[in-house]
Amino acid sequence: MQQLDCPIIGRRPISEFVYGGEVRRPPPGDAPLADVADHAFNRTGQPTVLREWWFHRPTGRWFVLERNTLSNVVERVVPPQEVAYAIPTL
Amino acid sequence: MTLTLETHVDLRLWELVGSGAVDALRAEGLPIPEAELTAVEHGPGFVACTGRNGYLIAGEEEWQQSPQTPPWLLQRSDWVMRLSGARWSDALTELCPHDLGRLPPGGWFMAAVAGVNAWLYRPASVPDSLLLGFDPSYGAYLESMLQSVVRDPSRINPS
Amino acid sequence: MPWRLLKIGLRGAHKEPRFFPEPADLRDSYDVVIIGGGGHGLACAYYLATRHGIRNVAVLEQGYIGGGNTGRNTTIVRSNYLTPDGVRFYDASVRMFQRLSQELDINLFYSTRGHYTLAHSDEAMRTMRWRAEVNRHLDVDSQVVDRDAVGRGIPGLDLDCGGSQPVMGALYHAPGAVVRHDAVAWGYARAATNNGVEVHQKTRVTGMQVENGRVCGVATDRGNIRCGAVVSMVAGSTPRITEMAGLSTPIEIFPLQACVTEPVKPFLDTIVVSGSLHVYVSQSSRGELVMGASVDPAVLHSTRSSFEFVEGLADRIVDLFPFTARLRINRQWAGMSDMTPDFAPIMGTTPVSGFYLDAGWGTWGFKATPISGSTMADTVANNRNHELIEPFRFDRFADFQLVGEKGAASVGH
Amino acid sequence: MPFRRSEAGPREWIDRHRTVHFTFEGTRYVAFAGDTITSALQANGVQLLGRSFKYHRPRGALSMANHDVNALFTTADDTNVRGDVTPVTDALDVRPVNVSGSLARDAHRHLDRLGRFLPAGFYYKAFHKPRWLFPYWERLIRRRAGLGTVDSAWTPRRRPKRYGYCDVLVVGGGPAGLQAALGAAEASLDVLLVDENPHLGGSLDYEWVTDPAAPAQRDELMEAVAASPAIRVLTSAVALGFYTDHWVPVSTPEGIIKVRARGVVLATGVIEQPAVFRNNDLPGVLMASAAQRLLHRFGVQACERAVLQVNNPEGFAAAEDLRRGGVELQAVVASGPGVQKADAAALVDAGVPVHFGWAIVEAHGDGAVAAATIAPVDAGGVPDQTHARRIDCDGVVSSAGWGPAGHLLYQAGGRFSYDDTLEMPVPVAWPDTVVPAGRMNGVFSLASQRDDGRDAAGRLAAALAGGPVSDPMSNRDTRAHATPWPVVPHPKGRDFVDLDEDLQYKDLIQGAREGFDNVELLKRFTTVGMGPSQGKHSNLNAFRILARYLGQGMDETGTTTARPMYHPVRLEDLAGRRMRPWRETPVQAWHGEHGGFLMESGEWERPSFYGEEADAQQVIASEVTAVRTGVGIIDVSTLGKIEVLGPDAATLLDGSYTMRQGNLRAGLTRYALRTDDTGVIVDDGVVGRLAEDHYYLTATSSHAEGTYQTLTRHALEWGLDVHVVNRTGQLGALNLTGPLSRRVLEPLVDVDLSEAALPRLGMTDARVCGEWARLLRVGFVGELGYEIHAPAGTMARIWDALMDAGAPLGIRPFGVDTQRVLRLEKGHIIVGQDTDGLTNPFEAAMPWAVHLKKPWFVGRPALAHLKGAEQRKLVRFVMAADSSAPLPRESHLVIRDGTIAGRVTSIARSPTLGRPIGLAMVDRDLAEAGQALAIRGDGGRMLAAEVVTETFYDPDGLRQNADAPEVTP
Repeated sequence: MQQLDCPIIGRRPISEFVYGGEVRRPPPGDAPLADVADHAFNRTGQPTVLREWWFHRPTGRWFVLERNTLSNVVERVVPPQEVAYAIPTL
Repeated sequence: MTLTLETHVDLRLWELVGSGAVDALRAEGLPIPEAELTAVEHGPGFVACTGRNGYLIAGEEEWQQSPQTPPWLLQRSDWVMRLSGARWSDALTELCPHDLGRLPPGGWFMAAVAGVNAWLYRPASVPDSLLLGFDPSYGAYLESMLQSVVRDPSRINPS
Repeated sequence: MPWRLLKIGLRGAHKEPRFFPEPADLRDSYDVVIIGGGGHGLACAYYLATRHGIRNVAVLEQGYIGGGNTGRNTTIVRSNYLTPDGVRFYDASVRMFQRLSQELDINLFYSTRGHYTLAHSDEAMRTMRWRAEVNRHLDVDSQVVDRDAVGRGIPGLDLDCGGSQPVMGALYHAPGAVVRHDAVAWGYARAATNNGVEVHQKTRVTGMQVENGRVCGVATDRGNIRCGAVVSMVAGSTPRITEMAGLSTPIEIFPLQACVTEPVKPFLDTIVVSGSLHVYVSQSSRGELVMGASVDPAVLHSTRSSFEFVEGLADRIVDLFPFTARLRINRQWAGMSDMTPDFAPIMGTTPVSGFYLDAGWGTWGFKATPISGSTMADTVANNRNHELIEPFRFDRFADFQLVGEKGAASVGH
Repeated sequence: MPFRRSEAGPREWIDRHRTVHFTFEGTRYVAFAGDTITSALQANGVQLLGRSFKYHRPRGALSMANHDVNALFTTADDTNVRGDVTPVTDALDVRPVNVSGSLARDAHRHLDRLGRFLPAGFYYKAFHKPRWLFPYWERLIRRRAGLGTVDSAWTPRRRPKRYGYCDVLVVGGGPAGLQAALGAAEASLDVLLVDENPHLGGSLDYEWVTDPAAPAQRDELMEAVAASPAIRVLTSAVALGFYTDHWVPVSTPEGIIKVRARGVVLATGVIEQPAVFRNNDLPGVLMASAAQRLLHRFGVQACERAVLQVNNPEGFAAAEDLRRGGVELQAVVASGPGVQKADAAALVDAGVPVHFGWAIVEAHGDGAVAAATIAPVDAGGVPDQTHARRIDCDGVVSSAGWGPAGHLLYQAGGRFSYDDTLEMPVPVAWPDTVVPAGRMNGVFSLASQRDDGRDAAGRLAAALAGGPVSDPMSNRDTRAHATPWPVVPHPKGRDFVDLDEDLQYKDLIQGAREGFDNVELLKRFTTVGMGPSQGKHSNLNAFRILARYLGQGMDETGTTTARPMYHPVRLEDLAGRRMRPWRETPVQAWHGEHGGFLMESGEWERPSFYGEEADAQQVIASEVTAVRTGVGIIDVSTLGKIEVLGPDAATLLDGSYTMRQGNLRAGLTRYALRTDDTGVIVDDGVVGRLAEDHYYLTATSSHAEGTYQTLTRHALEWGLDVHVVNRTGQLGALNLTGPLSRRVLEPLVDVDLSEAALPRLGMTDARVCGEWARLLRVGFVGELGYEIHAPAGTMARIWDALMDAGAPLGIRPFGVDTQRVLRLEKGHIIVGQDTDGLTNPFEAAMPWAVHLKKPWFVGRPALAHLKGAEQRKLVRFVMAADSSAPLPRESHLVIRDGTIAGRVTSIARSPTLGRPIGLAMVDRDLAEAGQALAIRGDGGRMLAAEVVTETFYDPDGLRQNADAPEVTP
């Protein structure tokens, strides 16, 4: 079983994680349909180093990992600040 | 070598979250764990740091759920069991993928046990024992799983 | 003893004709290049040649024919889908499959076994009824059967499933069948090459030439090819090809694993699927239990096997069929599934003129082989989507016009 | 005693002081403890052990190492039992597999004569024309399928699996493995040494016995391993495969141990490959290593008079070994680059006729070997028939060469290349932390194997220490240990390459000729290597045959993928202990004790209603009436319950839900609908605000965890200062509802329950029965109602107190089915039942729940475009009250002009309204008030319904006023 090596929690079996998919930034609330559809559906399907969300259930933590989806090697743990963005509020 | 399972350990549990949590602990005279996912012993229980500004306090204290200002104090109802005996970590090799034999005295760990999220605490002052706590709705299930491990005489360990 | 075998035996086996011609050199120009020598690609080539007279066709396969998902699936053929679009499409496929052995003159061992999709909850029963109603509306033989009927239809099944998630009923689909998957690819390959198509194995496409929104050729590790049309039928490798064409798609690749046991004497005549337990099982003509589950939880472009897969599968199979506990897993393997958000394929023309896509098969590609081949051939020959695949058009996501197959799809094979 | 037993040997596995009695085909036999089924039968002179898969040819012992499946058996509770390695036990009753009648008189044995009519891939070429006849042939063929027979009375023995840990896992307990284990232990590493045999020692116990230096070395190694506290040993333990991150499951007699190692030494040894000649599958034809295993482990002589073919030094040593063991060597033939005349010196000195450049061309016998024909052969395996000699014998022993047991290394990412000197594939690349050693690595002499083990451990220790890893030292041998062509094809065939699958030389040639001329296609067409032993004894020779056919090298020809499992493993062992987490609400016991009809709901079990299943409709109706006219109580502890705390709590919820939550006043709740990026409804619930920085929300049972995960992720990606605490299992919850609910609750709480103090949609913390609790005024079922959330430890007490307080007012517990009817009367949807995987809020007729005025929330970009574009819509419908026709069911279709125009998502006969009501998702143009719907019910019967727009029950919600005048029950 594969292990993911994460800050604070250490090396953990992948069975303790929930896969959260590719990290993607949503379009603005009034974006044109093409942008909305692109964000809603399209994905980086080809093998690459992908930024992904992984949720560790026992400690209730999300991690952002850069994983090579061809070799299955995690190449980097990304600090969440790197993927954070501000959402417009009223 | 006997392995015993105490299925209901009587501890009061509280979760303290929000800014000012450390100050609140200090004000209550409670020990403060030095890092996330570590714990310090506290009477029959412990104080564990479960995350940024998040603490799990297990002890004998009776508090009220907090007033509506941070840090918030939330009552917890975790089901707590105690596994005792020199081979407690062997018993868990059936249920937990981690090598808990390496958990040092005083060590704290959060992992899936038999598919249920749990916290594990090895009291520094009580050799050969482990406290396990988890969502109480899984209590009957995990009790039955642990009982069957403890009762199974055929437990093997590479030796 | 069938006459054919007598003939082979009497004259000596070595006189049998070749299935496939000797490998030829790659030419520098074809009318149509089909990327992917699996069932879909070979079928498309066959129908292009036989139905549309387009014979100047090259099928390029990076490995060997049928070596991808065609050779890795669990060989189930059925049409009990949820949406009318899906049901019509797969029903046409089943009908083609039923006569394919004769058409291709190769025994595909097309074996109609009946297909049970077990329901273990009220929610699942509602979905089964929905599928049954849609199926019957389109003259596809499906019905909801109750728990007792499941017990009678599948001897040895533990209706209580070992103590949790008891069986409440099932969707029974009489035409459900299994078929020798490799032979499908070989039969199409032979028939296509007999009609002038070239099949090039160990030929990897490394690039695509697109000029002014029109495809004009592909680059391969054996040289460049000029062509007027490129058809991508590569399942798990789809995103690599669409990237060459400059297209974004919703396709993500997840491994799908399977395994077989050692052969034992036949005891399971039907195909059994449990959506709630995420397993499916049938017994092959060799006597092996062929089993699978849902796709792996994370994107991965790999066919590595995982132990947790066989552990989980065994755990559930033993619940369903307790006496199989002593059977032994012999071999496990994996394929790469090209998943779409609505669990329906993406087929037909694309924004790049002359570039056609047949992808997004998820876990269902094999059973669509004949109909995909024939509708894609028709689409390429006429440069417009065949009516059966119009609902699966490339741009449906841009319009938020998805196909609602997901409801039937927690696991289904 | 059985006549074949030899004298006791120093390393034998059997205990001659303990006998066991077993039965084979009804005959009782005696064996020693430690015997396997195969050795015990051999010892008793039983040579015919099985019938082959396809032709039902007689088969005997071949490898004695589980590398073939000639000897497969069925016992009382198992089948396909491997005779080579399965111990006999007292009273074991063993039968052969795949025979009809007895082994000797198997009714299908005549199939052998049909072989020429059943070439490789024959079934692709026949039986399909005419089409209507295929089912006949299929039944016939299907009956022939399979080996053993399963018994539907067998019950699983689910034994626990375990996790194991070590620094270094050493697979293989032969000289290289033992030395590697010692080397790793000396480097202060924690070592686990596993071997599939019941005893450590590997080839030391049978192959090296003729080497005078070997016994002392063996004892030294074994004692050192036993004495090392750092080495744990598991025997009879098969490493099943190598999985990601050094995860190696090991199958032991006590169950599977999933070992996580930091590093692995693979000293898995070699697999002897059979020589291919006519009738090389006859009982009595066996491999030299098998004869030696039989002799030294079990004290059994494989035969009395043997003809041997040896192509390597090990073969000459084996010949000498057998000779000393009492076997008369009638002739030894030897050919190929692995043969050096010096190796034969001892045999020649002993007067054994040794023929260099000769090979066995045929074995003779009816059911067992009676003679062999030998002849000089050229490099192509073509015999010179003019010099052929037939020699009587009762055994034919071959030592043709070796193939690496490289499965795990391959799975670990190692690569192999064919070594033209050694004439076998050897590893050429591997990860630093997965190291080959010993014969698998092409290292043959005893001393070099030990060196190789030591070097492997050293390099691995360096890798684990993070230091530089030196290049592997080559301990590899520099001479051939095999012949490149151990094949003497025979014009009449029966020259088997794959004994599992009955594949002959000509089958492979024919496959290649027909165009299946790469290894993968050849494998799939001929099925070579696809039998139960997975090519262990057949792949290498098959690749040799293909390479020679194609006129290319072995590496160019390639190999097939070595997939797990190394040996097959039982489903029950893989399954392990049954672990299905299940949950209980704090009130679970009460439901059981009070007639709750419990249904599984995910991990929970919930009462559908309280009563007998047979009375379900009646009971549900009476529970509905109790709620509508009096008071009911339902356990809703399974609801997701989440606390959201911190300055950015409002931002988090505004961004996560479709409705505004930031402007919610403290003390109030609001409906909460969650959509995904595509605008599809994911979940619903209630969001309540306790303070500026404190929210509390609920989610549906099945989305509790998902909601928690989504909110915690949003908190991170939006950079918010907020804590999300999942209290789902920590808190119980109940809903006390009905016009009399206030009267029941009032005496038990410390807060004012008036409409002014705790209004509709209000929320407050309170004490209930003196315990902390949270009260929410909810309206899901359409009556005045209070959800009471309280810590799991106090919930049961509160429930009991409410039941007591409500007893005089006729309080009724009600179940989930009843709740479904109640909410349907209110027209409230259930996400996942009234919606599907593509339904957006506009289609669900809930535009009011989407606040597009918010600049952004998850799903807003899509919903802004989807508004008004919906092509289908959820509608309410009613049916005639007096119809006696059976109701349509959920999922029945709405039909218009012969096409599908929608489906029923919810339906019930409303006890309150006295008529059938329902929800249906229909084409948009059918969604008008008064529209007639035609629903196709059971049996195709068309049923009429009418679309209505108004809520079925209490459209203005008057009944949810806490101060409403009470009705009398």
